[in-house]
Amino acid sequence: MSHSVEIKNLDLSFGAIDVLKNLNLDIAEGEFLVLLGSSGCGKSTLLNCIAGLLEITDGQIFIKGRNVTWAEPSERGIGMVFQSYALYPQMTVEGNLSFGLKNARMPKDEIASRVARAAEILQIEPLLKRKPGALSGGQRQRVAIGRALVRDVDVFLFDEPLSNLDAKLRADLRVELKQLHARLGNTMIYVTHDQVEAMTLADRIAIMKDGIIQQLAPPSEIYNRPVNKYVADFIGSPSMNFLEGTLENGSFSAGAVSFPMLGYALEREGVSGQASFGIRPEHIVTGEAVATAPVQLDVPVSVVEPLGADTLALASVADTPFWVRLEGEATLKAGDTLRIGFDPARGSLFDAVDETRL
Amino acid sequence: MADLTAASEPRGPKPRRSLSPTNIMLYGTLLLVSVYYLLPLYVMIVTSLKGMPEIRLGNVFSPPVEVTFEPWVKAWAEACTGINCEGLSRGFWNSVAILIPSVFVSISVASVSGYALANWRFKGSETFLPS
Amino acid sequence: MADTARKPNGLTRNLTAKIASVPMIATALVIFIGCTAWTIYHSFTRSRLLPAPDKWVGLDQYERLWNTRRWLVSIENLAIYGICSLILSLVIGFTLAALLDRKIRGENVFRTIFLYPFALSFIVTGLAWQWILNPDFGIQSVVQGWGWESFAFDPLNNREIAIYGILIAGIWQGSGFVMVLMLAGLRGIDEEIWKAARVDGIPTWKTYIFVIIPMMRPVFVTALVIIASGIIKVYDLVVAQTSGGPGIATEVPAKYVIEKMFQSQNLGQGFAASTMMLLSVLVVLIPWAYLEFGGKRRG
Amino acid sequence: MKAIKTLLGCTAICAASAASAADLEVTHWWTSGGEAAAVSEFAKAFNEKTDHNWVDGAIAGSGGTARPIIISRILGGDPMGATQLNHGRQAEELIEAGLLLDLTDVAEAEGWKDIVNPSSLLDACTLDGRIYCAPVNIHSWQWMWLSHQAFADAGQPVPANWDEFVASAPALVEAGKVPLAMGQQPWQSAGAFGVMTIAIAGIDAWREVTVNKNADVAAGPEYAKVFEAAANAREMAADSNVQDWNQATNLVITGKAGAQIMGDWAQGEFQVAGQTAGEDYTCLPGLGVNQLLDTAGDAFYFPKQDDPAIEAAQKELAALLLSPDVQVAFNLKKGSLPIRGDIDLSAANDCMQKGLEILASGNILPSGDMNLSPDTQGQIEDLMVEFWNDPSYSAADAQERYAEIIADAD
Repeated sequence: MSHSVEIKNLDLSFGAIDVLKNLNLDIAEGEFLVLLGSSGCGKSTLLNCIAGLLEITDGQIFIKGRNVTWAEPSERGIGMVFQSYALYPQMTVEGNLSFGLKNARMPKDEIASRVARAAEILQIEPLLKRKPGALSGGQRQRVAIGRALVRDVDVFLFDEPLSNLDAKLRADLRVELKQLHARLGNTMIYVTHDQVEAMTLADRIAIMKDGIIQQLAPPSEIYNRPVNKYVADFIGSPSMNFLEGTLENGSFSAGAVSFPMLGYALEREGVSGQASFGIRPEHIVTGEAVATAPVQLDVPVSVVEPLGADTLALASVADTPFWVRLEGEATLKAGDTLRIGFDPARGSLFDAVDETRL
Repeated sequence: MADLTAASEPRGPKPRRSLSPTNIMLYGTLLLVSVYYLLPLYVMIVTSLKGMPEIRLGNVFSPPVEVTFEPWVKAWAEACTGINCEGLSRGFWNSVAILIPSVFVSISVASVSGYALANWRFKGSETFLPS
Repeated sequence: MADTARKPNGLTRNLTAKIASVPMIATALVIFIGCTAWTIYHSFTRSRLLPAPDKWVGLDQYERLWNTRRWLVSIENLAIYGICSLILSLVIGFTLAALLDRKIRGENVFRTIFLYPFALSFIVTGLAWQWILNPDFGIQSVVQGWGWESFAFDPLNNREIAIYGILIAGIWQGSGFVMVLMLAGLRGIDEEIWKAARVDGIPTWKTYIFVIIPMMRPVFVTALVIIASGIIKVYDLVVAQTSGGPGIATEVPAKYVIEKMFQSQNLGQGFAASTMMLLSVLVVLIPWAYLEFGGKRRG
Repeated sequence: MKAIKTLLGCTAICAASAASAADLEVTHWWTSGGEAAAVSEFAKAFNEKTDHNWVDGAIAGSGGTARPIIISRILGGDPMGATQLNHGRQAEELIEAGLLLDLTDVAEAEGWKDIVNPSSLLDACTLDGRIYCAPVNIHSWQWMWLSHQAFADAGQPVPANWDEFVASAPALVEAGKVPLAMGQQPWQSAGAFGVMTIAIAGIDAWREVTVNKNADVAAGPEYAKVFEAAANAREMAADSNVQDWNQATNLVITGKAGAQIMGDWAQGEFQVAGQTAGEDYTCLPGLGVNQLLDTAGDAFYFPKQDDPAIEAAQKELAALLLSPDVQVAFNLKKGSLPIRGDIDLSAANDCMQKGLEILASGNILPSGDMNLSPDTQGQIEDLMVEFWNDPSYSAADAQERYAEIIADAD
């Protein structure tokens, strides 16, 4: 059993509403899995089911090979970190860390050593005697992580742990989490709606929509080979540009634009018909590089957004809005015509009807 | 845990007995406490439906043998205070007549004060609006 | 005022708010402070039916007050009633709220049942419980009718325990409201705290005692204030249930004040008693306020 | 409405004492069946015999509830046309504050000095030679009511005085009776004690204490006997588990209790129960020892009003209340004694006749209401209600406290 967490045919419904539908998920030992999706997609619900905080309607959950479907949360060998920190406000940090252990009647010195270790790992030793009310958001979240840490469990569950922090802290803590995972080597399941967190932290990402996992794959594959239009659109900022057109004889045409899909690995040979072609703004080249690009176009620019490190330009291709990412500070202004180029092999083709990858 | 491992393959929702000891305790306590809370209401209603002789004879919990709504009519319209026999109806309308202006006045005073307290946190304003 | 001195436009800042608060402050000052001072002053006089500010007698009224057995019994009763109803209301109110918070069926029905007594006047409450506790046709006679002849439950007729008969009715009326307050407080607790406790393996009862109750401190303070005001209102209940009897077993200070002022036509004595009531409230309030607000400033 | 009537009254320019119609609000606390019937006699007479209109302002509850309302209305500048109060010292300060109407001219015109019997009733209405109230009836406390059935069941003759009653008490207890019925309202305890004082300590000691406020006598041996007797009575009343006075009376009526010390208003209860004096029950004025009656009662006071028309109506009502036929009609319904000796009350029953005889013979006492301030009375009531209900309160302690109260009395 190399699986750390295994979910089989999980169903969850509240009355007539199905929240999770026949969901299967295997998570390997030591893997960092991110559940990603927009709000209401069922990702937090799935996490609560794994934790045992929600009773499932059907299916089974195994942790470390043990069937824990009916087990209490505390008996599943998990630690959990919540979005609101959920610290016990009337206890000190030390109290928060040790409360669960004391309740399990663990020997005092064992508790002390575990608390000390967690505090050392998270660098919260100076805060041990303080109450949560006297801590900053980042410190509180560390304590919350510490509370999961002292349980000395195999699986950590994170429920949007960084959403209540400001952008700077979020970035810092993200790095720390990654280091923590590297140091501890535990299995971690992490729920977020932030794709940057997902991309940076995950070994694998599960993108969810309407209670169904759309794609479960490493970040690079999610990014480069999204299985359907939803995933393609969801990942990336600004999101992927789509051209609606037709695929015929290995060539895609939308309005006046037409180009052969040279080098694109189709899922099935010889498909044709209505299709969407998607290409990410950052996969479009400008300037001298255009010369070597398989597809070259002149496009009118209507909006320019300088971001410092790079510049975004909103252009129009075949009457469709088309974002282009330019390196550095471009001397471009609205109304200009921009020459762009791209390699269709870096793009994605989706069926116009069921939106699956072609 | 013992019963979990004994079960062949836990699957789906954990089976629950609807008559678990916890539930019996929970609903039992609530029902018992409800009796305490409902007793006086029961006594009031039952007594109000009894005639005077029955009230004198029986205990307060026995249901009325002959249901009579006469005390209700009497209380509302016929009970005498001195030589006025208008029952509660007069007092009721008096209450309404007092209630409406007093609610109006207190709301207007409170809203003016509330506006002040909401906009101006001065030293000791907690005294007037404990939060 | 210090605010005004520091900032040049302090006076005009929030001017409308300041003007709007004038009636409230004036009312508060005139009514609360003015009347209190007036009452305290007259407690040092020999006022009878009418206030007599010129008949100064010093501490005579207080001396008489503290030599009166009825007053001492009243104080003792209020203390017993106050402490018991405080503890019981909080315990019962919280327990019921916790039970209702367990996602039970028919929550609305139970909530209505527990809350409706609060809508009744103390007079109705008092009369209904007077019937129920009456040994001749209440609980005692019913239980004796079942064959348990020696059963005795007549708190309103037994001097030693009469005040507890009042307590039964007082709790009955007041605990429902405390329950609703507590329930609102429980609903305001972050759901994730409960989840965290479950993951930590803390049993429900322990979570309540060590996590939830400490978190509900503000709700408890609110409930405390409301119960305390109910304790002062116990006058109505006593009048309706026992009129202070048997003997003087259920007398309360407010009843002493009102009877001395209006029935005995001795305003001075009534004022002295009410000043003592005010003083005792302050004795409780000041240390509490000091701890509450003094502590905040340190933190 | 009132303004228009006043205007009409002024423009009419009739006689000086213009008999223009006015609405007169009359407050009282006579709300039980018999009392309401009695007060409606007043209302009927006032509406029929004058042009004015009786507006009934009954206040539910006892005097204890109603009195503060009445007084606060007078003090608060919202005076009623007339109001019931117990005559005595309750209104003293209102008179001193000039809030009550001077009725001296009415009293002189009607010759109240000659007709009011006993004359002490009028004294209670008099302050500095002026008369401020119209007494309407006499209630006396000094009665003991005995149940023939209870004594028959115990195999005892019906006692003729307090001592015989005390002697027969053990037999009553043996027969399962409560010797003495006693409610738990404070005024009952204080009243019963007052009655025992006159019977046991004697009239002189009583007068010395109650009228002259002599604390030495109150602490002395005569009063010690009274407190001993009261402690004894307390034991006899120990099983009387009732609250209201009429419940206590009911114990006597049904033969569950031997006797009750209660004022003449108890007689109404016996009448309602269809019992006959001398056959079913016996009444002993002055506990059969000192046949004396005190003369408490009800009186009407008239708060001062600005409107001359109302003042005229007030004076007409005052005169009417003491007129012979109104007195008869009222007192027969109320069960109290009339305040004038010159009217025919042959319709009254045995006990009432006994009372009339004592009244006629002049064996009367001024009521405690007239001698002791409400404050002192309140203190005595507090003492008595505690003493009667707490068996551990010794007679000596109670007497000591009683003497203190008398020493402080003003």
